[in-house]
Amino acid sequence: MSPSEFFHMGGYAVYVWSSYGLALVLLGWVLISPVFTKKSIIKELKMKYRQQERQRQEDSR
Amino acid sequence: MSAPEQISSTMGAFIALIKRDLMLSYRHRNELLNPLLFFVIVVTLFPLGVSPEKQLLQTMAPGVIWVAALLAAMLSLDTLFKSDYEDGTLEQMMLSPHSNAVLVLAKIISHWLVTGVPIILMAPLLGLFMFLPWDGIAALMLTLLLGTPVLSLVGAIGMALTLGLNRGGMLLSLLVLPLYIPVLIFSASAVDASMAGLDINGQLYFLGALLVLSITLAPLAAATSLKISVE
Amino acid sequence: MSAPEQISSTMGAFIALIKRDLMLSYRHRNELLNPLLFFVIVVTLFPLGVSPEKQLLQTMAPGVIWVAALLAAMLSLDTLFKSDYEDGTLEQMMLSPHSNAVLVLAKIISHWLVTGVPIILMAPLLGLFMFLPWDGIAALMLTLLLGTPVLSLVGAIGMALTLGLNRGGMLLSLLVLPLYIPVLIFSASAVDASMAGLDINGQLYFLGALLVLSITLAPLAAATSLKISVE
Amino acid sequence: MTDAAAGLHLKSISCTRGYRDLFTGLDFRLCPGQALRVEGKNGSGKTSLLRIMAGLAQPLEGEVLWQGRKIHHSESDYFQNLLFLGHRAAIKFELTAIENLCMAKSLHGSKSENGIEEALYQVGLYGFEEIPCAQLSAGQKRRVALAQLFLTRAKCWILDEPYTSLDVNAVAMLEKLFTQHIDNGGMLVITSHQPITLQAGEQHRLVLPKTRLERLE
Amino acid sequence: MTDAAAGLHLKSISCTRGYRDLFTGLDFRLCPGQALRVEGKNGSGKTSLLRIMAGLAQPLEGEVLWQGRKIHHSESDYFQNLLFLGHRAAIKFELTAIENLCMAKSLHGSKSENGIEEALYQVGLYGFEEIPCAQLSAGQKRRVALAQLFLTRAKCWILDEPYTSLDVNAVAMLEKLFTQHIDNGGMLVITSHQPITLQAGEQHRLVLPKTRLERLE
Amino acid sequence: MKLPAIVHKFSSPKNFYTMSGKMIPWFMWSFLITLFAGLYYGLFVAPPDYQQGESYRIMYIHVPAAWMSMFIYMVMAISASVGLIWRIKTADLMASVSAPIGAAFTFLALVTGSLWGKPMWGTYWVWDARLTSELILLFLYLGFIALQAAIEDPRNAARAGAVLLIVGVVNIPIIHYSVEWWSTLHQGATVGKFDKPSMHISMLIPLLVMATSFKLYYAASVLMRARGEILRREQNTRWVKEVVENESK
Ligand code: HEM
Ligand SMILES: Nc1ncnc2c1ncn2[C@@H]1O[C@H](COP(=O)(O)OP(=O)(O)OP(=O)(O)O)[C@@H](O)[C@H]1O
Ligand SMILES: Nc1ncnc2c1ncn2[C@@H]1O[C@H](COP(=O)(O)OP(=O)(O)OP(=O)(O)O)[C@@H](O)[C@H]1O
Ligand SMILES: [Mg+2]
Ligand SMILES: [Mg+2]
Repeated sequence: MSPSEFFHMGGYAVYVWSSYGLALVLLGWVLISPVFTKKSIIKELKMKYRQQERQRQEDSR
Repeated sequence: MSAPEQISSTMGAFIALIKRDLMLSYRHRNELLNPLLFFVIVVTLFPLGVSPEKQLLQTMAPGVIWVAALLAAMLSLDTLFKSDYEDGTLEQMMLSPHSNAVLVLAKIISHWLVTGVPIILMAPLLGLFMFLPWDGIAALMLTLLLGTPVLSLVGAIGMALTLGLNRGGMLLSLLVLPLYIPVLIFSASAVDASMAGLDINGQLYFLGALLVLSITLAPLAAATSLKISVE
Repeated sequence: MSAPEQISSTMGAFIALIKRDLMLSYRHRNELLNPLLFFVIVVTLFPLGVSPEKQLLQTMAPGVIWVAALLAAMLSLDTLFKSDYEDGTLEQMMLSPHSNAVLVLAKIISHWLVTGVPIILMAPLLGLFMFLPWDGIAALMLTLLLGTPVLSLVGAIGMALTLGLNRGGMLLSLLVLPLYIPVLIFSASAVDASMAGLDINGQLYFLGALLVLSITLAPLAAATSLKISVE
Repeated sequence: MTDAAAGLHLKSISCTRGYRDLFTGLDFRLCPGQALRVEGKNGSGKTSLLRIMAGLAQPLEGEVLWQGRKIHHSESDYFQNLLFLGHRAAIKFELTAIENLCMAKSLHGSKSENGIEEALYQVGLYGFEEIPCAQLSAGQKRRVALAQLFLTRAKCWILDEPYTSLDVNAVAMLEKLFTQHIDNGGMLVITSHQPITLQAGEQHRLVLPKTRLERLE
Repeated sequence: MTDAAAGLHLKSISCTRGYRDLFTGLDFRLCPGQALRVEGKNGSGKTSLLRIMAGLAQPLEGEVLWQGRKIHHSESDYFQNLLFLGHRAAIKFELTAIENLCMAKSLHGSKSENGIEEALYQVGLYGFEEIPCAQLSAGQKRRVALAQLFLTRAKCWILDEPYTSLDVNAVAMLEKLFTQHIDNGGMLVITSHQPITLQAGEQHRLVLPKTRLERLE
Repeated sequence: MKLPAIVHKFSSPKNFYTMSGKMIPWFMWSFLITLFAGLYYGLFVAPPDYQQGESYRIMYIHVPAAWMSMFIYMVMAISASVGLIWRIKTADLMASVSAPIGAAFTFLALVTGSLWGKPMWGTYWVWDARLTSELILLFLYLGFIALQAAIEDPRNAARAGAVLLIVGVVNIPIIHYSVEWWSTLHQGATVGKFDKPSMHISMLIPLLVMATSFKLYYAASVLMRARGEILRREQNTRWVKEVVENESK
């Protein structure tokens, strides 16, 4: 089977490849996005804890 | 309190609640008619928006009437728990010594009495208006009789879930419509079948099963969700 | 304050109000999508309730899509003044030194931006889904572009009138739908005509005229009614 | 009942709202014939505590016991003896004062309808019984809700800022009622930013968020 | 402005609500540097009077004048100088305190955004600026609304039970502010069932429904 | 019914966080291996179908995705009930973080199904029972996600979500049996019938490999999501503070 034959998919290329493409993009995004979310949560929490620390110091003064 | 006393007192609260809700609807007499009017208006929009042709209207009739009934029932859900929630009555209901599911059932019943029943009674007229034959009208009324209580019951769950949320109105439709769809499909297909002279027992059994299922489950589910919403 | 200063300060309030309303919608991101979802759901109910046949769906499409848009616009009116009324913001608006009609217009515009615009953008997809040809889709979008602002504007008057009334939601539909019907009829017939290859300028002129009329009149009328409702 | 388990028992209750710790490890026992005044600045957690006591909210940790049993296990018994009035008055604006109280009564499980007019008279609403509550003033609406106190046989009253919108006469009338209730072996939990003067009974004061508890008099 | 017409003038105002006469022939003139305390039992018509003064309701008879002109003819001028806070606080629960105050400011026609954080600090909401107001306690919500008093340049303040839900610190803070406002030539109309102690200015007391008017101190 | 204390201890958020951290790489690697094996067999080794030609290769996405859409829903419903009854925080958490993954698979099944429908049935969409009930499943997922987003307090969100999930379970048998209950365009069960498999073994094996791969994907992905969400929900505990502080910038 030649590569061009393979990509042609017996005339069904549009349907087959768009299915596989969508699956790749969608599932890829669903897999990767929590990495970003976790990073931003950690950043947020770091800021919050720092703020709390400052507040506590102010209170004790 | 002893057990039988407790039961009779719960029955008392059940009846008092139905009575009060009906009285409230009566105080808002003009709104008593509102779901009904909405139902009528939606149905009459179709000859205007689509086409006044007899053949087409007759084909569309079962679907359109049922969609209108469904939307009317859904929109009238707003009156089910909202005002009780806002003025704190719901808190008091949750704090009452009676079973919450029973109280919720009372509210659902009075809701059906003021929204479902008028729709059922109005349906034949709209059927005629859409050139539905008599067989079709009979099937329409039967399906409405079995289906509208399901709409109220399932709607109560959705309403209870979205209650605490600001402007939950539209979220409600997202939650509730998917569950309404089976009712719609079966009812409309029953009316269609009856017009074609076919047997509609299958659909009616299905609707009946849904009704029994939702009567047993919905008050419990709604009561649980209300507890969450109140918190 | 001098006159030009007054005007610029009113402009400031106008923009601040639009910004705030958009921000509120953004805070309720999931509800931002709600009128849209309702629109989609209503349209998808028809193939379910009536019939999935291509020919029939195509005939019904313009009417169904427009009825759905109309209902979505109408129901989303609830978010227009209600919460402002309940928490007293409306009182403060009426007490502000700016022209009330301008402030009301700001609210209407932001309402249209979050309900009308998404509907317009979604319409082509639903048109395809109901087997509408490209001509029909173009006409559909044009009519929606002219028609949905009218729905928001006219709806604002109805909402303002029914505001003080408890559970005015359904009364609202009664007041507003008759005014919506001309928009529906002309728009649906425009889409039909375009599918038949006919000229649709007449209908578009009519819709345009309605739009101009309601832009000039509705804010004033709504502001006046609001004053009454607040009292 | 005056045994060891009688009354309402808070066992090391903690509460967090929106990631903000309000109080932790709160321990307290309210016995018949006692009153508890919950005090604290705005936002210190009074309402949150009262809602936990009434079983309307779950504490983050700890538990609330009634007669020695968790309130969620003895629901029916606790709720028969509980009267909770919060910031929202549970008054339907479309109904008259009498109709509102009728409903409240049957929700709480007492059936007789007499006494309602008497109670309305007590709270100074004579002549307003048959008017829809929408047409009452802010203070009059609160009075309708408070009339429940004259009707109930509940032992445990939990009242969140009951003096809101009330004029001095109404406050005096309430204080007399509270004193009576405690003298008769009732329990009272109350918050208010106004001074409270009860003539009788054992009174405790809980200051939030420090959860400092002290006995008055 | 200290001419004869300055201030807010009530000319033989009568008010009826639901076929019940509340008061008739009320005449009063509030000049710069004066405070008016409206008192009366629950349901005596305080809120009704204040809403008439603010132009939110029409009196049955009589008229309200601002600087000698009917308020409905000088709307913009009157409303630029008016700040009314009623039973409902006009606070959006979804917005933060800062966003709420921003909106209130631009509604009242002042544009600068600075000062808002300062005002929130003054009402003791430091640390709560960026939280949606839904998550504030009853008293904290009221404080957000009251922060407007620190922002406005309005001359005439009409406040209906501003002390509702506020703790003692907040009340003291408000009273200091009121005293300042009057000293600076402002006007104040206020109701409250709690005692009000202002240190300065000319104070009047109006008792409803008798429409008895007296000068204090 | 009471759960033994060990279950609670084992399922504590802290424990879950550390355990899941160790498990993720295993799931990730086995997912990737099965994925490449499945794709290789599915695209290169398996012969074209004698009726459908090459277009049937969509099956290797469509069918596993459709299975996952139902499987994840059931996982959510069960873990939400467990959370509701025994108040186990991690069970609630699993339900709420699974939703986007389930919705993605449902969407994928719908889109690949209609992409397959065009060459096979001549249309992208028909209102038949299987397709409709799958669409309803998507709405259920979206409703659940919207509900979670709308409720601030995670405990309340979990309880409300559990009610919705349990009510929606009715839909799952409808999806599965719809092809038998109503006459539909859609394919009947072809895989489940092992006694008389109506699919050639060389086509069946890649399908099963892909299905395994998708399950592993779900495991890895849900754990990753759960770890982030745990940090947010437990942000007031000491151990989260330590974790966050130790996290390098
Ligand atoms: C939008 C269109 C479609 C949707 C929503 C859809 C949905 C589904 C669902 C939910 C399942 C899993 C059923 C179960 O396990 O109980 C499934 C399985 C399957 N689908 Fe589709 N499908 C669609 C179109 C198609 C088309 C066009 C074909 C092929 C002509 C197809 C072939 C299959 C096959 C072979 C199975 C496996 C059946 C089994 O062994 O259980 N589907 N589909
Ligand atoms: N919407 C209404 N329709 C008819 N009557 C009303 C309405 N609102 C109030 N009233 C009546 O008007 C009278 C005065 O009400 P108002 O709210 O002005 O009293 P208030 O002095 O503010 O009392 P409070 O101290 O309780 O706030 C009351 O007797 C009440 O019954
Ligand atoms: N729905 C909520 N979500 C998150 N946090 C909340 C919520 N409601 C209140 N809070 C926070 O909880 C704290 C306590 O609130 P609570 O209502 O219990 O106070 P309170 O003591 O009753 O105050 P007040 O005297 O003002 O009535 C406040 O700091 C508030 O910010
Ligand atoms: Mg409070
Ligand atoms: Mg008042």
